[in-house]
Amino acid sequence: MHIAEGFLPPLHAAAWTAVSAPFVVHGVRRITQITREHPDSKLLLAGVGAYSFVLSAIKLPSVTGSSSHPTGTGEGAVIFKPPVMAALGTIVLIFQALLLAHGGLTTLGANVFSMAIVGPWVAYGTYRLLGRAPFSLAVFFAVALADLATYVVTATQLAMAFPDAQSGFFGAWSRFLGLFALTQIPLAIVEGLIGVLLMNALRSW
Amino acid sequence: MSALALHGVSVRYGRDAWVLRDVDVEVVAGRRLALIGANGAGKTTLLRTLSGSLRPTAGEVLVDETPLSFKRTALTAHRRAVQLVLQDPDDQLFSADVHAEISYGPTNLGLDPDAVRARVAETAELLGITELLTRPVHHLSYGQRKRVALAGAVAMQPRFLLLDEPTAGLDPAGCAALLACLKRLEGAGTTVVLSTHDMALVWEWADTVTLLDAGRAVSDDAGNLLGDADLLRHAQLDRPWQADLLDAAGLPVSAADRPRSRADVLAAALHR
Amino acid sequence: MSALALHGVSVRYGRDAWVLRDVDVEVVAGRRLALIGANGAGKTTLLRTLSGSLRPTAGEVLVDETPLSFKRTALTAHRRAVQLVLQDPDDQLFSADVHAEISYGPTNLGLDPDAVRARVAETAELLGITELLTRPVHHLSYGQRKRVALAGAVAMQPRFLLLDEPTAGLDPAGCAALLACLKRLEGAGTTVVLSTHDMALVWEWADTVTLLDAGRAVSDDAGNLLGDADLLRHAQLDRPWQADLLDAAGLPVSAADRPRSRADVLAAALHR
Amino acid sequence: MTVGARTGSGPAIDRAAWSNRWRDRSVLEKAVLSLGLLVVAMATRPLWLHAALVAVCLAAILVGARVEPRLAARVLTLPVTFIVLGALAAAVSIGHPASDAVWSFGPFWSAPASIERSVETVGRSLAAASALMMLTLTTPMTDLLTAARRAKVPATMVEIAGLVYRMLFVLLDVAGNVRATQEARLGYASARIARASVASLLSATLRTAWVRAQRLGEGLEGRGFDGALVVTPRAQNVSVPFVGLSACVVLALGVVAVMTR
Repeated sequence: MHIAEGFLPPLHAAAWTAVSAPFVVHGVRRITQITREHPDSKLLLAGVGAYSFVLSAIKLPSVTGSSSHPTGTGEGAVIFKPPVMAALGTIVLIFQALLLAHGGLTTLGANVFSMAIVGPWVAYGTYRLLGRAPFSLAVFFAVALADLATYVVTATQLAMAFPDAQSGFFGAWSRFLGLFALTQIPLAIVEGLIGVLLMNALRSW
Repeated sequence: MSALALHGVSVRYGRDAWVLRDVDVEVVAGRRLALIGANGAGKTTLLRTLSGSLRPTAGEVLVDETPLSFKRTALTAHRRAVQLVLQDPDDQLFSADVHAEISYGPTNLGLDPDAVRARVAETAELLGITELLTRPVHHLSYGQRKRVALAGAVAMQPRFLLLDEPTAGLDPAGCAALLACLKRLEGAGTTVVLSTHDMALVWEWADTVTLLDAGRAVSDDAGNLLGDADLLRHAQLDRPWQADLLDAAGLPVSAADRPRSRADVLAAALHR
Repeated sequence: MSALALHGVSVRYGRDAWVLRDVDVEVVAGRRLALIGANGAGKTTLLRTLSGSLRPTAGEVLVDETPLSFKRTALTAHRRAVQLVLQDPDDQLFSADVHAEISYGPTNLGLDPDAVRARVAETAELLGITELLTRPVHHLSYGQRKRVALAGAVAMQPRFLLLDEPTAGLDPAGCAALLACLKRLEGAGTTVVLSTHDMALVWEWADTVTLLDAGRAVSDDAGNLLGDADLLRHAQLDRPWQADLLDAAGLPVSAADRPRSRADVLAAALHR
Repeated sequence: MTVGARTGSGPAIDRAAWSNRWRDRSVLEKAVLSLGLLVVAMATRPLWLHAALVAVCLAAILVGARVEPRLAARVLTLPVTFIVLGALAAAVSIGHPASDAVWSFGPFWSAPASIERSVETVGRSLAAASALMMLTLTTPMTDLLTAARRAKVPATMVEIAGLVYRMLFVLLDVAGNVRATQEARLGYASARIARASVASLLSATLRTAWVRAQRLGEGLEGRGFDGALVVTPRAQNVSVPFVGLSACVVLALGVVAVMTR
């Protein structure tokens, strides 16, 4: 779920950019290091980035509206580790902002934090925690929880920017959570199910 | 008589130029139709329109003289009857192994598992790929992948099979094997339409030819159309060598009973 | 005499079967070499070995009779002299910007930006794609993308240009335009090697033919090799129709001064 | 026929970027105007000034760059759903209405400050989105990437982004074709079948991404690829009058924005 261009007040936009920057810089260093050792990995990373972008253009079944966040960051984090996804996810989010008008430059920091940092870390952490569980179960929870975490973070970011006149942050938070629950919870479940089918297919070749 | 047809079909993508303009095409059951035209003339678009996967901007797709409504149930029936195989097999193969790929359509038709397995075995037998069934798709050669993609469509047992450049990239032996497959399918009652750049193949194979030139279509008996050097030149195509040879030998090219095989053409031209 | 050659080259990928076995090939400057063989016979592997992008498991790549050392500097020099264009342009085009794509090689040569731009302009002119320079690759047709991929190699001004199936997927007009381009390049001193399934094209174009059959190579004058029906049949290839026609007309097929163009072949066969 | 891309495919913004009248203007010219107005939009408070900013951007897009109006309209309305829904959620409180409530209906009500804040947010968001779109609708991605390289963005990231941009069209095409094939074989007839179909579509697309990337690597190796993808872009002249005029417009609106805060 992308926060639209200009939606966050200037201070919030700047703050989230500052929060995300170190993660992205670390990811960029990591990628630079990897590509120096293996030049061909540049092409593979680009392939994964292009894939992630293309997936946001594919309509998922039984969900109203298409998923607009870079799908596959959860699966990507399991395969490539979160720092790489922070940098790669940033590229994909910039492409979505520029080519699809999903998100924007001023909200890039906030969107990177929810989708390219928190999402991948939750996916990776869940997958590692469920290391002894059946593969399908671990993947399902990794992907679904990453989706849910992304959505909770976005609601938090909005609630911090727009606290309720009376009930403050928590009033606004429950409202933003409720507003997007309608689309995001079914989406998380469907993506989790598809993530399992996808990772099983990947393992088979 | 015609079983599958386009009537007054025009197609454009968004606000780009028209790809097809007021096209009429008739696919007659049991007659081989070859679709020819330069790159970008609209061949793939025409095949997509026939298959129901592309709704024309204007005009109608007719099945047994009934216009296709593009409603869900009508489309489902249409897709059972008409299958399209794309040029690049990699645009079409989406399963991990060959068996899964071929069984996809029959499973969606709602057949029970045993019937699906029987259908897959039968299709693989027909196309000579039985020994590939247990192999992963990405380990196959280009020619093998083309045959598996074809098998996925054939397993639907369509009345009409549309093939976009089926011989492109195949070696002569691969082409011969493909043509033999198509002959067996025709024997089982399937009508085949194919598009190709290989004019010599069109001469040998086709009964009827539809020529696309900048979005407009001309159809005729293969002999007549392939003999018309001016028409072909205008469409940026070459005449098949067979037509040139018969012409140079002073023989008529348009004859409905034209010699088709290479041996027959050579015999006709040299022993006049 | 030979300027680029393989000597006793064998190639296998990992522990799979041998793709090339003890192959000798000579590319003589100024002579057109066509590479033929069934799908999977090793044509692409042979071209990649010649280009230096694949190090053979055994044997040597010779440039002006000096074995290639596969050290960094030697490889760099080799790539200035030998350029390979792959069959599928999408395997080669890494930039969406046509100008940037063509500039890649010259930029790596260390030319200054103005010289690079001049080289790009000149190459585009030569291949007739000047109007494509400002268009994104994803708006180009297949034939146009093939020409851009070719331009990327030509911009290196190599002595040897290796083309893998350059005419596959092109319509007759596209083939004719490509052959005209190659003729201009030959005029500028480039030697062209191409692989193809189109036997009629080989007859018209080639001076020398190398036939690959299950990893083994046979080279001969084009007339001799294309006339040898047994050899071709064993390699799962067809004889070109020109050879069949001359043969049927009782004319020798192996002649070094064989009629090449369609008109000449027909004239020779019919007015014997 | 064409093996790959169908002409005219891809995102609408991309099509506009390659076909408008400002296409060959240098990135610097358009960036000064677009990013300048984006900063002004963020600093602006009154709605009328946001409206004025949107008007300036629309004039640049429609009159200056001659982007086709229907295309521009479609693109400009893309973020509207989020903006409207989000602003509504920020404006409406739930619970017992406060004494200064502007309106109330059951448990729903709004405080004047919340409404004011939402109006400002909608204005800021629309103005900022239009400013950014002025750049994206008129500038091909390859030009932006060249500019990013000049601006010292790490070369590795610029090169990966360039490869992503090239490959995404190849993948869009394959994904579209696989989807059409699956539909033709009745793969979206029920929710359960559809889910399996989407999963195999996704894995086929990923496999294509992987295979394509490997083959591209092999293709580049033959051209001397050793890690870097340095190219020479076309020469672009910077129009000083255009930059000057843009700077004046941005500065003037910026001064008004600061004075009206």
